[in-house]
Amino acid sequence: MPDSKQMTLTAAISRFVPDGASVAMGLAQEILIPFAAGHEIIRQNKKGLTLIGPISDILFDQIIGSGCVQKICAAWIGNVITGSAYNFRQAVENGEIRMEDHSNLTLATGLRAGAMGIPYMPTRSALGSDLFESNASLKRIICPFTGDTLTAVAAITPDVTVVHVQRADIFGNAHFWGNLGITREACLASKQIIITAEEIVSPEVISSDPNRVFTPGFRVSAVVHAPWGAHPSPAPGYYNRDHQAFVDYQQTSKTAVDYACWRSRWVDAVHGSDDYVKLMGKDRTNTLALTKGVYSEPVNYGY
Amino acid sequence: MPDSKQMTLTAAISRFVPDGASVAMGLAQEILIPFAAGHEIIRQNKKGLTLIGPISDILFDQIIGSGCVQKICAAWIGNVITGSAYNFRQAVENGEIRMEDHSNLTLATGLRAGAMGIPYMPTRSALGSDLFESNASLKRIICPFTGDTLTAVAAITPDVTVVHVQRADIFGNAHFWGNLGITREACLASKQIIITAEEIVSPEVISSDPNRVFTPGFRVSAVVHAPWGAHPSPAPGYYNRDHQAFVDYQQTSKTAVDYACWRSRWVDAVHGSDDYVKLMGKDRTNTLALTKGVYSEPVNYGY
Amino acid sequence: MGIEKTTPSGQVLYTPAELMVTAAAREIHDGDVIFVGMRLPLLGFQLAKSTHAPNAVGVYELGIVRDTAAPEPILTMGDLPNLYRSQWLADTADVMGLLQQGLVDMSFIGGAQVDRFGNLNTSYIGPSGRPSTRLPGSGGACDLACLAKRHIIIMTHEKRRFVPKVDYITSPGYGDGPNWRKRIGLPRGGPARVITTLGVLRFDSQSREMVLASTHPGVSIADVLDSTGWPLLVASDIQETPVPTADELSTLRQFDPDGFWTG
Amino acid sequence: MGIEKTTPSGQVLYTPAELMVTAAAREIHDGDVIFVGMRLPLLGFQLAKSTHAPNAVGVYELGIVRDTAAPEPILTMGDLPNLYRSQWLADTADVMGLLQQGLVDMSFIGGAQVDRFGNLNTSYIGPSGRPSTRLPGSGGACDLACLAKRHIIIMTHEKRRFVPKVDYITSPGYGDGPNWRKRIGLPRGGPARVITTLGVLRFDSQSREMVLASTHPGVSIADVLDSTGWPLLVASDIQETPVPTADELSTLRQFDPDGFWTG
Repeated sequence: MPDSKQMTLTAAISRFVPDGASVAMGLAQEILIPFAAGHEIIRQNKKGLTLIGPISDILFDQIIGSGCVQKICAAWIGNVITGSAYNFRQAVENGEIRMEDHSNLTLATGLRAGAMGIPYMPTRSALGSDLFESNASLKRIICPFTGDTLTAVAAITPDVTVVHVQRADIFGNAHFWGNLGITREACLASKQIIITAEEIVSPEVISSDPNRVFTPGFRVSAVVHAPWGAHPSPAPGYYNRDHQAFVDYQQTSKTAVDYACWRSRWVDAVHGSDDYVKLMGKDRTNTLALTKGVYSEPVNYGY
Repeated sequence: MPDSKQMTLTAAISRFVPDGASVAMGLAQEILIPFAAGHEIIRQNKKGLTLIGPISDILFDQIIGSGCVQKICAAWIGNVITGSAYNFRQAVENGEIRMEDHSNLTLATGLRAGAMGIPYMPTRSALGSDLFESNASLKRIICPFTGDTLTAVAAITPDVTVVHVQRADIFGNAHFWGNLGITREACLASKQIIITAEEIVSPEVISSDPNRVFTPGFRVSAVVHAPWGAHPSPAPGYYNRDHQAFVDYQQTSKTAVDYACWRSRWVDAVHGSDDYVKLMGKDRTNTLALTKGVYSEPVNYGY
Repeated sequence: MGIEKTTPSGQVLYTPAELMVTAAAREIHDGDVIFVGMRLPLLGFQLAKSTHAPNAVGVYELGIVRDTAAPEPILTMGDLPNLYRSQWLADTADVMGLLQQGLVDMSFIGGAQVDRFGNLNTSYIGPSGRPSTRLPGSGGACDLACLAKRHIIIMTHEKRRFVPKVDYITSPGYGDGPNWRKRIGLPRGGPARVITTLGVLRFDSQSREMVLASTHPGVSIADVLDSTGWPLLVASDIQETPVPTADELSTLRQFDPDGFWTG
Repeated sequence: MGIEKTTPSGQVLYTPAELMVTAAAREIHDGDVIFVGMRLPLLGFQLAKSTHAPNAVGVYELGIVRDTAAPEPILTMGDLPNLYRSQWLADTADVMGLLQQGLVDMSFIGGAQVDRFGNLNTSYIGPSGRPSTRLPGSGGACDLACLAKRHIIIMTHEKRRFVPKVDYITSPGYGDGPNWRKRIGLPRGGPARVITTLGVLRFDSQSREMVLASTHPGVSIADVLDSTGWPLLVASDIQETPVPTADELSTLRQFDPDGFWTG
């Protein structure tokens, strides 16, 4: 029997997200964004991180606002339903963070190259764009078969990928459902993987459906029980998106003072998911609960 | 409401597998090999086909034996538990078919390039091998970032991919479980897709679990009800592998006369799955039935 | 200057955003495969599916394919009703593969700056090394502009946004004019329409330059020219943008009952 | 010439295949990630998992990762017991990605022809354009030989198979000797052992040439030299291959009760 990988969020972030690490997060784009893990990164005051992700939907803005970040490798950084994110804007405009500008496809291509263990992969995207100007990991190449001009995207291999999922066992085996985004690629390409999960379940639950496993458990470094760990983003099977929280964040992050106030309330004052759920309040958790269900038709893996 | 795509196996093969087509089959390697569809290709006496697949486990040998094939694009052609396949050997040795020799990874890489819509993809495999000698779709290239020598694999885009699955609806939406092999890539890379299925189910069964769908239904051309359509290969959830049938095939395909006899009994005399199941016999179908089951833990896709 | 959206008695008939969404939805043909972007396009697809294009298929960059409208209003493409009974939940790379192969008929993208050849900027105002304003970036927009068979731009029409030359090309249009896309290696596509708060523009098939094709009700040609940073070409057959029908409006309002996007 | 496998009274102690599978299993260290190939390696992995390497992880090219032995005997890696409660069912490209990244400690491959530098041929006897014999081909063998940290070759030991130079390199060994793998761009790896019906061979760390390291019980060095198509080097510390223990044999026979592979 292998050893348990379950630990506290504090231990997982402390051990597997050193200062200066490249960290991939928010890989399924708008769902299952690992906010709880991101907030722990802020509480631990990490420095010099490179954040990797397609669209960050306020998580990156929050981490940038606390001064943890030196570089962003992403396609879109903002607040999906309101637009720009202020900490990010200011940090770039002040020259405090470096950018590696991707599109969603070039980022997916770079992570897929990392996952496949090859140093680059071509795409037909980005040609004619100025992404080449603000991203040295893109180069124009010629196809050896067709002569076509293509964009080569250098492999991206994060030091650590943080994924929030619905359920995991203590050995790192986990189920993910919903749109996957670039979750699979980022995990496969990554040196370490931290899983935060709505529920910790028995290994038999996970092994009942190996097709729903998104990355092999033997490569996972840490498993953390983090209910509501994706809030305010949605968690399929658990809770809906909290639109109001995204709207509120935009209002409460316009200035450094606003942000400090937001951080004090939603990050610094929180120690563990119990605190967080209490802070959310019953009305809010009730509003976000699923009201209409549809369960997957079972399949048989017998012999 | 879209139109039904359900049709007979005869109609599907007649309409979507023209003479000279490139046909990808047997993509999950040892499971869910579309034998029923392959036998229909033989009955319709198709000519000049290119067969694409990783390891064919006797299906390709059967189609080659009937003179339908002009070219093979594969990594391994034989009988997994017995070794060489005689029709294939003789056809290559007599110069009757052309080879494009792949490894499993170069084939997966070529189909993944096709699926991604790019003209090639690199791999670190095959360097130093003689695959380059018998496969013009492999070229040595230099990585524009690292300077490493790599193998470029040209994209593979089959005219048609034939997949046997567990369950499908009449609109082309289908569930596949078990190891995937290169099924997803081949379907995405292919111009047409024929699905043969153990069961035709209501659309609600499939849409209850969109993560188990392996290729989007809007791209599927034909859906065929074909129970036992993967026999003698195994179908997860339905039946085990019929090892004896593979052993028997080796014995009954050593000469042209042996093969003609096998074909007459197992292909020409069969018109539809009822005939086939009768030919298998109750003892055999009972022996292959699943005796130990484990059902996937459900997941909720509600809101 | 403004769009006529009230009756003489002051009752709201439609909002500018509703007019824009409706114009966008009408660009979707039945059976089209549409790559659906953030914000207004979410509604445009829902509207088209529910009216004239019931067989359109929606592809979403986060790894969703849908052939039905979402059963409840959604504000983002990742809202759970948009996953419910979808046709396929998959990897971003899988759906981007459909796009890159050329299987996507049309896409919609927004922009902060656009130039006369339809090049879009959503990244930097000023030099990218030290910008005066940092915008959110490409998301999937660059990919859609490069790889869809055609794409439609949806924008607020202001002089500071309609500029002679964008500071940074996030999403390529026709570059510097004829043959540019082919020359730099793009396999297909280009912008087909620009739907703005003032009118609808298309691109000349020869010069690839933007041409004003229709103005919204209550907007004059002069209004549009004043809001454009270069001498804008005007179509000889310029028309008024058709207004939403009552049916379109009532359908649209089911998908955005609180007017979050269209209020 | 033959392996001693019977007692004086004629009772079978172990078969040649059982000795080979046991020798292969013993190369697996606890915690190793093993890329498991067709046939004998299937059994070698099951045996190692059930004896000295309970934490070994098995990766199978058709898209399976297992951290437990299959609950029933299997003849092919796609047999349903090998899917049952596996750790991961995925794409071939996903598991090949683990291999290509360098995360696989060891793999096993078979061959029809091998040369002194461990290059393997499973494709063509004679020229590939018009071969005298066509063999099944690479399968995943070329990938495993190129990309695992080390690989082990399992073969029948015959002069026609152990040739000075293979007709076709399906799966690269050390090419023409020192530094060849690095020179042609392979990122790592190379054959570590050749387990044959007569003995076990390793490769000299300098010259990369095959060296006879042990002979199976009842096999003489001369037997091996006679069955090898070049002047084979013999280790100064040559030993007898350790025989399977009773525990190994009884475990192994649970996984191949009918002796399909090991009879």
